Amino acid sequence: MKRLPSVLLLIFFFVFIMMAPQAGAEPKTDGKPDGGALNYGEYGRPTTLDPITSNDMISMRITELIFNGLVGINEKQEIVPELAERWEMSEDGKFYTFYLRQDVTWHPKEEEEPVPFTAEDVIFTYNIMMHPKTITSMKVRYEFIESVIKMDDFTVQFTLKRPILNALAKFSFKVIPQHGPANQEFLSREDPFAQKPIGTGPYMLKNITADREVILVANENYFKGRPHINKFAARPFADQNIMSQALLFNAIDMIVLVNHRDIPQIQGDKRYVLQPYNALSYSFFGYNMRNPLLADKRVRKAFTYAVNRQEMLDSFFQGQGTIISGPFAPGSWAYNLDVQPLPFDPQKAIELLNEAGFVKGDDGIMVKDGQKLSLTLKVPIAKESEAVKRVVLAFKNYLNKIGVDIEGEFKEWLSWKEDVFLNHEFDIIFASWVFDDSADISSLFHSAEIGSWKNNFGAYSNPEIDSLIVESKLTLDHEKRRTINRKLHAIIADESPYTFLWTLTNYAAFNKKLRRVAIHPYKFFSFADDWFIPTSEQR
Amino acid sequence: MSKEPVLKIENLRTYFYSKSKQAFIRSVDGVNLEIEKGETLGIVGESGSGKSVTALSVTGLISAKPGVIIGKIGFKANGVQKNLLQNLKNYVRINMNTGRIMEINKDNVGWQKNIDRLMHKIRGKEISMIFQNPKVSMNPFITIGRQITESIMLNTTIKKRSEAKERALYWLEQVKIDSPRLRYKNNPYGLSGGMCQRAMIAMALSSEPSLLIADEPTTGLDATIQSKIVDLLAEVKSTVGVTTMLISHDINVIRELSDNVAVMYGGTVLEHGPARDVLSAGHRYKHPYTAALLASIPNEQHFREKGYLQAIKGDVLDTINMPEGCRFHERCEMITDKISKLCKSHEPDLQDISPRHKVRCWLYCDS
Amino acid sequence: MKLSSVRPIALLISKELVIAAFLLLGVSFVIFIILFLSPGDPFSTMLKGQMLSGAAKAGAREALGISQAWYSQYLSWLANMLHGDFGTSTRTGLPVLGEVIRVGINTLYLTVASMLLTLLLAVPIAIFSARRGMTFFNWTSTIFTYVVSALPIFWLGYIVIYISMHQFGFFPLAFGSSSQKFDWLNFMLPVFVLGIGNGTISEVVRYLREEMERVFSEDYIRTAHAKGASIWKHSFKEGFLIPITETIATKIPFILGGAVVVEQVFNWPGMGRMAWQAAQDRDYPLIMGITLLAAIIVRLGSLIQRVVHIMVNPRASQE
Amino acid sequence: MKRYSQHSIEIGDFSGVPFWKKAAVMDLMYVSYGIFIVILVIGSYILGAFDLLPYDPHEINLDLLMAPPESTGHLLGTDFMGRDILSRLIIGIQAYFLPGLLAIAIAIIFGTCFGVLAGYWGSGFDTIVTYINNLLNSFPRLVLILLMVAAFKPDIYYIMVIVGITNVPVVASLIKGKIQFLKQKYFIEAATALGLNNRVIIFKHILWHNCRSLLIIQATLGMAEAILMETSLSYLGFGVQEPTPSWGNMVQAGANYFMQGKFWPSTAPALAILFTIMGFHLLGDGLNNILERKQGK
Repeated sequence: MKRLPSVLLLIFFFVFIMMAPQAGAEPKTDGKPDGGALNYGEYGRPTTLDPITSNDMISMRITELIFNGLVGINEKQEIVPELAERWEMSEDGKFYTFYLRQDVTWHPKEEEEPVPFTAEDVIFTYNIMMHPKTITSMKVRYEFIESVIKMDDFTVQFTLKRPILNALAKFSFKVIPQHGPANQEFLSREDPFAQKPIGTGPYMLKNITADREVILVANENYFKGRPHINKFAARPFADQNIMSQALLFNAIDMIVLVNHRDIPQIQGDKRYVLQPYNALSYSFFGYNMRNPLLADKRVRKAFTYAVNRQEMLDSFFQGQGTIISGPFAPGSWAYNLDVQPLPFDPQKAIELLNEAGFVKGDDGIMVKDGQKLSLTLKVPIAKESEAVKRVVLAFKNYLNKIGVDIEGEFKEWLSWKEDVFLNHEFDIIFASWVFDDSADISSLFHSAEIGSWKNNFGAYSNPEIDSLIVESKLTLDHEKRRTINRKLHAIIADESPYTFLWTLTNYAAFNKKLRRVAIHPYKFFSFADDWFIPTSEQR
Repeated sequence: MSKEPVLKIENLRTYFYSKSKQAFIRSVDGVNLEIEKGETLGIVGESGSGKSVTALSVTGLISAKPGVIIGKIGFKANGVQKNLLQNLKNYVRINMNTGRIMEINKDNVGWQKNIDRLMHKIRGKEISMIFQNPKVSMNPFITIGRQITESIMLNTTIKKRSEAKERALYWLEQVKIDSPRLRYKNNPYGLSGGMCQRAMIAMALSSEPSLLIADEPTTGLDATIQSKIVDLLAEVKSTVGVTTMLISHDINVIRELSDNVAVMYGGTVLEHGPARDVLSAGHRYKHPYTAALLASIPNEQHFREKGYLQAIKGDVLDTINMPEGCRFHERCEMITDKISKLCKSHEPDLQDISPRHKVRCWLYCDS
Repeated sequence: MKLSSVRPIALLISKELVIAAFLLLGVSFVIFIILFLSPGDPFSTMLKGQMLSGAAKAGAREALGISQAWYSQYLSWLANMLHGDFGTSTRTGLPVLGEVIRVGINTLYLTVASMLLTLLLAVPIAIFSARRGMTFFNWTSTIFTYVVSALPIFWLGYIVIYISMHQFGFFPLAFGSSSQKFDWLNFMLPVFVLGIGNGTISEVVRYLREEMERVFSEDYIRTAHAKGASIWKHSFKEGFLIPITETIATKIPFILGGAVVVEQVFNWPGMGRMAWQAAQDRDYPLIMGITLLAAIIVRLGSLIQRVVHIMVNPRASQE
Repeated sequence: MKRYSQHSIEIGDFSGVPFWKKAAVMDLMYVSYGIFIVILVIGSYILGAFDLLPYDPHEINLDLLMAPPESTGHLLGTDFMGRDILSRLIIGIQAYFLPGLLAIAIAIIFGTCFGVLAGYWGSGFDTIVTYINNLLNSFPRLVLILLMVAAFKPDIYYIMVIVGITNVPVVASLIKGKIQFLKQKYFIEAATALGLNNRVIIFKHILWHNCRSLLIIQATLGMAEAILMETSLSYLGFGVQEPTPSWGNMVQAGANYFMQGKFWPSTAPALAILFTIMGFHLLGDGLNNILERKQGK
C-alpha cells in the first residue's frame, strides 16, 4: 500500500537530478536526513495558490512553501535576507536598493530548463500587484511605494512616497515569475497561474488530486539547500471533528490549527506533539459609536468591566491565550504593559452605567430617559463556530446580569460584512483583527477611515488619536514612535471603542515523527525547509 | 352409456372469513357435481350463488384467506387421478355434512402453497380456464402471441419456440381470428373485446386440456359479440370436443351449449340434469327456483300475457346466516301446506326423480 | 427490441428533451432571481478595502464582467452557457464546467450506489410483505425502515465513523489520499449511510409493497396462474420494473440533498460539498453550474423512468 | 325465525394469531403511537409556553459545561454552555411547532387549490402545475433551501415556508391524479347529473370523501420532513441559530463532542427527533390504511 507513492517519489528524484543545473542546489549541511512525507489537514480548501489573488489563510500557508519574498523573517522575528542577499537604504529613507541573489532559479516547468530569477520578476510582481484590474488585498499595504526601477539584472530600487519606519518588513511580499502568468498586465483568478503557480520556494506544486489534495514536492535546487521532507500534502477537510480524528488515526500527520475543544484529547495522546504558536490576531467586541447610547465612553467601559474575560478564556479555550488591553500584540514593542486589562467588576459596571444616567427599569433592564439599553449584537455564521457561539452567549449573559439587554443575531458571512462595513446597521459586533506587523492602527481608529468598506466601522473619532496616529506614522525615530504608541494604547484602552478580549495561543498538532518543527505565527510554514523526519520513521 | 366422470365434486365447501362481518361467508356449501368425458356441463344461477367460486375451487385459484376449502374433488383424466383437495391444510375444521364450524386452528399460513403443489401438472395442463372481461384477464404487457406460445410450451410436449408459434397460429385460426399473424404481434390493448376473448379461448385450448372451465365467457361483451362467442364455443365443442364446464348466469347461453345443467342457489346445487329436461319450461318435475329462473327470462309471449317482466321475489340469499331448512323456501312460491313445515325445518336432499335428473325439493320426494 | 416500439420512444425522448430544456431554463432563472434578490453585492464585499479609486473599481468590475443590469447579466450568462461557457468560479477562478463535471461524477458514484443500496433493502422487504403478508421478519424489517428513515443523517454518519474507528480501527477517507490508497470499505461507508439514512426508505418500501399487492390481485395474474405460468414473470413489468424506476426517478432529488450532508461528514469531494461552499461565498457561476447539473441529473432520472414506462407499457405510447 | 348463525365461534377470536399478522391491529398500534407522540409534542409545547421546565433553558453555567447525565440534578446532563439539555429539549419543539404547521398549511392549502384547478378544470392549469412541479422537483430540496437560507437569512420560518412551497406541487399532483381517477369512474359526471353544484362536489365528494387520507399523509410527512430538513441545515450551520434551541442545533452542538466519546448531548435530541418523526410517519400510514379499508368496504 505504501509502495506506490515512494516509487513515484523516486522517479521525481531522478527527474530533478537530471534537471538540476550546476549552479546552487547544494544539499543542506546540517546532516539531517532527507525523505519522508507530511500530510497536513486543513479545514476547508484553498482559494487560489498564488500569493496575490488568494485571500485566505490556507492559500497563504501553501504560498509560503512555494514562494519567497525579497526579505524574510527568522524565528526571532528579525528581518533576514531571502531573495535579496543584501540591501541599502538611503539616508532620507526614500530609496531602498536590493541586491538579489544570482543563484536562484524558478521551479522548472516540466521538461524545461529552470528559468533564473532576475530583477525583472520583482518589477513585474510589483506592477501586477498594483494594477487596477488585479483584485488583491495587498494593494493597500504597498501604497507607500512610489515606483520601482531596475538598476541591473540583479538590482532593483524602490522609491517611497515618504519615508516610513521599518518599511523593510513590507518587502517580504512574495515574488512571482514574469514567465508565470498568461496575462502579463494584471492577475485575475481565471489565470492558469493562479492554480499552477511557479515559485522559488522550497517546495513546488506537483499536482492537485481528485480529492482536492494539494501535493507539493521538494525543490531539489532550492537556493537555501534542498528541504529535508520530500513531500507536503495539504488535505482539505469539511468537518473539524473528523479532521481531529483523522490525526488521531494517522490518516494525516499534522493539523495546523487545532480546535481548542480537541486539545485535551490530543494532549492525552503521547504519539502527538502539540506546539503552541501565537495567533497574531485578537478578538474583540466592537461598538458602533453612531448609536447615542454607545457614544458615551462610560457605557462602553461598563461593558468591559461586566465581562469576565478570564473565565471565558479558561472555560472555552483551556486558558490558552492572553487577555489584552489594547490593539497591539502583547510583548511587541508597541504594547504598553502599564495598561492593565480592566478587571471583572459588575458592581463597577453598574456604577458607571448609573453615572451615565442609566437606572434599572422595573424589568431589570437599564433605562435612560425612557430609552432602554437594549442592543443588537451581530455575529457572522461559520459552520465550525462553536467557540464564537460560546463567547457571544457568555457575553450576552454577562451583560444581562448588569441589566443590559443584548439581542444576538447570527448572520451569513457576506451579509454580516455588509451590515457592518457598508450599512453600519449594528450596535455591537464580535470579530477579530490581525495585528499589523508595523503596529499601524490608522485604518482602525483614524477618523479618516470612517465610511463604507473602511475598517473604522464603529465611526470612532478622536482628534487626539488622529494626530498621534499620523505622528507615529511619520516619525522615523523608533524610540519616539514607541512612546507615541504606548500613549495611543493607553488612550484607546481608556476610551475602549472595543472591548478587547484576548489574543489566543493556537496549537499545531503533529505526529512526533516530525522533528525540529519551528512555526511562524502567521505564515506558519516559513521554516518548513528545516523540518525533517528521522529515516527510521519515514515509512 | 355410462362414461367415467372426468371431474367428480363431492360435498365441496368453500368459506371465506370476512373481517368486517366477523363471520364466515359460505360461498360454496356442499356442492356435488360430476362431468363426464366429452360432455358440457352448464352451471347456471344468480350472481353470488357460488358458481365461479366452485370453478375457482376446482382450479385452486382462491386467493382470499383465511378460509376453508373442504370436500372432495376427484379428477380423473389421461393417467392422472387424484383428489385435488388431498389433505389440504385449512384454517378451520368444519363438520363435513352440516358444515358447522367445529374449531378454528390458529395461525395458519393458508393453503396457497400446498394447493400449488397439488395442482402441479394439472392446472393449465389438464384443466384450463376462460375468464370474463378478457381485456383485463389477458396480460396487457405481453403480446397475445407470446402468451399463447408460453402456455403451449409450458403445457404441451412442444418445447421449441418456432413450433410453438406455428401451433399458436393454428389455434388462433381455430378461434376465427382474422389475420392471426398480425394479431399474433398485438397486445391485448390493441384488440377488441371479442378478439381478446377469442385469443383467450385459443390460449385455453392451446394446452389441449382434458377439462375446460369457462367462467362467464360472455360477460362483459356486447350482445352481438356474445352470440359470436357462443357460436365459436359451440363450434369448438363440436370440432375439438373438449370436456367443458360452462358457467354463466345467462340461461340462453347455457341452453345453447350444454348437455347437462346444474342449477345453483346459495352455494349448493338445487337441480341437476340433462339440459333439455331442466331448461324446458314444460317439464313436469322442476325445482321452483329453476321455474322462477326460466320465468324471469324476457320472452315476448310471456310479456304479452302478463305485461311485465317476471322477476324472482325476495332478494339474494344471505350466505352468512343460512335459513334453516330449504335455502329457497323464503322466496319459494310453490310451498304447499303439506310440506311447508318440512321446508322450514329440514333441508331436502338432492334425489333422483328420473335417471340422471336430480332435484333438491320436498315437492318431489314421496313420504 | 421491436421496431414498432422504437418510434414512440424516439418521439417521447425528443419530447422529454424539449421539456427538460424548458425546465433547465426555469431552474437557471429561479436561481438567478434568488441570487439577484439576495441582499448584498458579493462583488463589493469581495473588493472590500482592496481598491484605491472608483475608476479602479469600475475597471475591476468589468474585469469580473459584472457591469450591466441584471437581465442583461442573465441573458449574457445564458448566451455564454449555450456556447458551453459556464464562466469561472469567483472563488478559485477555475472554469465552472470542468469543476462541476469533476465533482458531479463523484457525487454520481455516491448517489447511484446509495440508490442501489436503498433498493436492495427495500425491494426484498416489499416483496416479502406483499407475498407472504406480515410475518415477524417483515414486521421487524418494516419497523427498521421507519427507524432509519427518521434518523438525522449526519449523526448516523458520526456513529458509523466512530464505530469504524473504535471497533474496526480504520479511518474512513473515501477516495483514499496520497498517504492512504483507495479502499472499497472507505468508499462503502458513506454509501451505506446515505443509502439507509436518506429518509426515503420507508416510503419506498410502502409504495413498492402497495404496487405489488395491487398487481398481484390483477385478473391477468390469475389467468397466468390458471395456465400454470409463473406469476413473477407476469407481474414483473407492472409490479417491479415500473414502480422501481418510478421510485428512482422521484427519490433522486432527496438523495442528492442527503449527499450534501454526507459529503461534509465523510469528506467526499462531491457536488454537495461544493454547493455548500459556493452558497457561502455567493459564488454565482458555481451555484448556477451545480444546480443546473443537479437538475440535469434529476431530469435524466425521470427521462429513464418515462422511457422504461413506454417500453414496457404499450398503452402509454398511445396516450 | 331461528337461524343457525354461528357467531359463538365465528366471532373468530384471533387471539392466538400473533399481532403483527393482524393489519387492523397493527394500524391501530401505529396510529395510537403516532397520537401519543403528537400529544407529547403538544404537551411539551404547552410546557414550554408556560415555561414549566426543570431549569431555565437559557441559563448559562460555565462551571458545568458538558456535565454527564444524572450528575448534579441535570437529568440529561448539560450542553456546551452548561445549559440543561432536558429543558432545551422540551422547549426545542417550539422551533418546529408553529413553523411546521405553517409549512403544512401552505403545502395543503395551495396544493389542494392547484390540484383541483388542474384536475377539475382542464388542461391549461394542468400543464402549468405539472411544469411547476417538475421545476421544483428538479432541485435537490436541501440545496435549494441551503441556497435561500444562505442568500437571505437563517430563520426557521424561511426554511419552513420553502419546505411548504416545495411540497405544494407534490400535493397538487396527488390531488390532480385522484380527481382524474374519479373522472374515469364517471363519478363526477354522475354527481353533476344529480344537480350538485361544483362547490359541493369538490369540497364534499372529492376532497372530503376521497382525498382525506392522502392529505393526512402529506401533512404528517411534511412535518417529519420539516424537522429533518432543519436538522441537516443545522449541521451545515444554517439552521435555527443560538440561543434559540432547536433539536437540530442541539444534535449538531452535541455532535462536536461525539468523537470524544461524550454521546449524551447529541443522543438525547437525536432520539427525540427519531421518535417524533417515526410517530408522524406511522400516524400517517396507519390513518391512511384505516381510512382506505373503510372505503374498501
